[in-house]
Amino acid sequence: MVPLWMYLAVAAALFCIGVFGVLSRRNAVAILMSVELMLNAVNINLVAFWRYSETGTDLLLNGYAFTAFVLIVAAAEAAVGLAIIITVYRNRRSVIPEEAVTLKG
Amino acid sequence: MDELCTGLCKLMAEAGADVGLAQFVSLLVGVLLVSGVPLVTVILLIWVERKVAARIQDRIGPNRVGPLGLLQTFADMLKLLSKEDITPTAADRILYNIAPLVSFASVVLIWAVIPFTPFHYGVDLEIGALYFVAIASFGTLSIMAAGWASNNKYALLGAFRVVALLVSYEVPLVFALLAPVMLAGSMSLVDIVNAQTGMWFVVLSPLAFVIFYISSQAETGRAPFDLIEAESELVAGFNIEYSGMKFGMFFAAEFLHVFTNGILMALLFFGGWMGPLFYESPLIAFAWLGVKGTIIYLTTLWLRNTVPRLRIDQIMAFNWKFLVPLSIANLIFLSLALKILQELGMAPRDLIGASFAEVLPATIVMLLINLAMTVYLLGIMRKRGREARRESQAGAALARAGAAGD
Amino acid sequence: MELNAVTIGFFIFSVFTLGGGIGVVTTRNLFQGTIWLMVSLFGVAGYFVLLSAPFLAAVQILVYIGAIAILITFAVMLTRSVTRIRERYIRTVPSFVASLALFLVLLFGVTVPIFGEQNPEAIPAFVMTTRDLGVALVDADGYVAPFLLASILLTAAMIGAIFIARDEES
Amino acid sequence: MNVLNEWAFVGLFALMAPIFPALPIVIAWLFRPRKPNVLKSSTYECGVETIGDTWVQFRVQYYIYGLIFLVFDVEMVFLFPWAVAYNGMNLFGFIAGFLFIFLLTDALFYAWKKNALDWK
Repeated sequence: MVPLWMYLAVAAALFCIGVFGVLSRRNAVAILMSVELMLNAVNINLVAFWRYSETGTDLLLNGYAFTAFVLIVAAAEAAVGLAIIITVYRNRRSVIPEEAVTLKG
Repeated sequence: MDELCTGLCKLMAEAGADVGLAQFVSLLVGVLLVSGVPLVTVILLIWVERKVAARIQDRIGPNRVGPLGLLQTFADMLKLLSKEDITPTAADRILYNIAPLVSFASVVLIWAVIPFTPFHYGVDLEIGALYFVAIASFGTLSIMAAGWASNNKYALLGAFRVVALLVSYEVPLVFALLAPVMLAGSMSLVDIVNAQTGMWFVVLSPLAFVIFYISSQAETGRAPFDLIEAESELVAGFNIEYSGMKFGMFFAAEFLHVFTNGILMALLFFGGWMGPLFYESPLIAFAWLGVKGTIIYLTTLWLRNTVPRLRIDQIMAFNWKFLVPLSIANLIFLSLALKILQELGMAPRDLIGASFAEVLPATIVMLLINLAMTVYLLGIMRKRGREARRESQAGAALARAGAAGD
Repeated sequence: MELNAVTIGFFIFSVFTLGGGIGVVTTRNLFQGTIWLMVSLFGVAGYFVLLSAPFLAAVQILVYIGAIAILITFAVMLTRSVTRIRERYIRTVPSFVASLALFLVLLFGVTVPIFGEQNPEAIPAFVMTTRDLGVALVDADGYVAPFLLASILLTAAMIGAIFIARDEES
Repeated sequence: MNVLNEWAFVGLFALMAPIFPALPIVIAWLFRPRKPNVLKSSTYECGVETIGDTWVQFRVQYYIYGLIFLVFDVEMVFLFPWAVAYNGMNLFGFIAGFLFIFLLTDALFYAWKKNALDWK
């Protein structure tokens, strides 16, 4: 079997790729995709810790169920985020977050 | 495959081969055996499809190459092999070439979990039912990739429509799929078949079967939902730029998918390999599954060649305003009734291995509920139909009056 | 570490996951970016299988490749002038330095301390079935509250997104 | 067979599955004629010259269908374990699942009432 630290290393790398995308991309859709990468890096960690933990039976499902709930949140985030991007695009013809400043005082 | 694998493993290990290598080779042999079934079937299916379509349309169909035209498919294959294969200059070369492979592979992959007999199957995954729904999403993505990579307006538009159709009809499909999963208390396809020893699920939940049947007809892009081939509106749909063998792969994938759905319905609702004498020999069990799957497959062909194509707005309205609410209502009523019966002790908690007599009271109640729902639905549909007819008549009268006034 | 099916699988899925991730942040074309994202998330699904959570793997494929990929593609097509922007990256160098620094912190802060500490053979090979998850989801001592909250969240997300995305004139 | 062994089979299957359709394509690549020219490999749009790029504007209705599908897809993810555990479930668990379905049906009815389900 693969030791735990290898999963953590891959998850850390994936998370940092996501961070790079969020910081450097200008397009809102691309930023959203990078956020999905970060969420998945977290999910790898959750499942890996769940698998390698030796806690009692009470906690046996925590990591597993938590991952499923993260998935729900990721889906909701994608749905609402993309809807906002579409609306902003329709009103301002732009998908660059820095340009959507109507709500700034 | 199970015993065969261990048998082969043991033989190789005894002959002095490395155990890891022996396991790998036996797995590989299993994969080739299981995947051979759909690959051989698809060659025959193309002939069946054309012959049946021809008979329904009062034609003869392929009859030149070989006896009854049986070798027609090979002639077609030779033709496709010799065709020039054009990749448009504007296309995204990599995605354009990968899409047909993924499309075909996503259908073949479903066969990994299909049990042929009680003891012969690729794998009996604990999440079998979820597995084949998940695999189907690769097919959807490949259609989207094909449409986009062709860099053609019609292809992209066709792909969008098809994908919208596919994702819409996946909702009732999965809700209907939940019925057998719930009744069997397992997602493993072997368990689902074994839970039907007492009664086939099509009797326990006929509406779930009807919903599954309709939405799988849509999932494979067959009439009346054949937006994929809406020649009159979209030239040819998402595969317009494809030629030669790559086009052939999209086609073969579609044919195979229809038959695969027939087999899946036989497993989920018609007791799979159950039938007289199935326990005598695996061959008889396999034959029963094949017969059931083929009958369902032939009815889909019949339907395909009989009904006209619907418009996209009608298809979407039918799905979201009729099929989805119906599938949810069906699930709610089914689970409610079954739970009450279980609490009253009239239905067994575990259907796996339950006898006919044990399931009979539950069956009668379920049938009555389904009958009531069907009568109610037919009432609604009659009312809707009458309204629609009145509206269209009024619209036509208005148009006539307008024309006369000019 | 010996070479067996699990380690081979791990390396294949690592290539998928990280390669796909790099594809997402470097490709200029958003549709190709979506495909790269799916390659990456497919790799993550592979990890879930290796970590004996096949149900999560199926769910990962169903939700991401089946639904979110389609949704992102639709959104990309709806905001098409995206392709016309020539300048697609800002702060490339600082972002790269920042994410690299974060990676090193994570690597030396979290991963290296447990390097070689875990003896994987000691982990009990328990098998968690989907039925266990189903029982726990609706158990009063289990996850029934998050289960229902998830439903409320999804309902809210759907209503909100439809409210936002609908055309004003209709 | 243990769980991972089963998945090794699926993994091998997934590796082999694209090879089957790839084989005929490769064979065709060996035998087929190759006489490309500019007209042949131009985009085919009913013989009319292609105008502009392919990214024509799409209607938002596609997105809304995709959105409703996503929400139901995620819902099913939770309904599958619920359905599997259904037989051994007490009334409380059953009602929790029932509420879960009911809440999401609400969202569907909202979309219906707002005419978001119509193909416009």
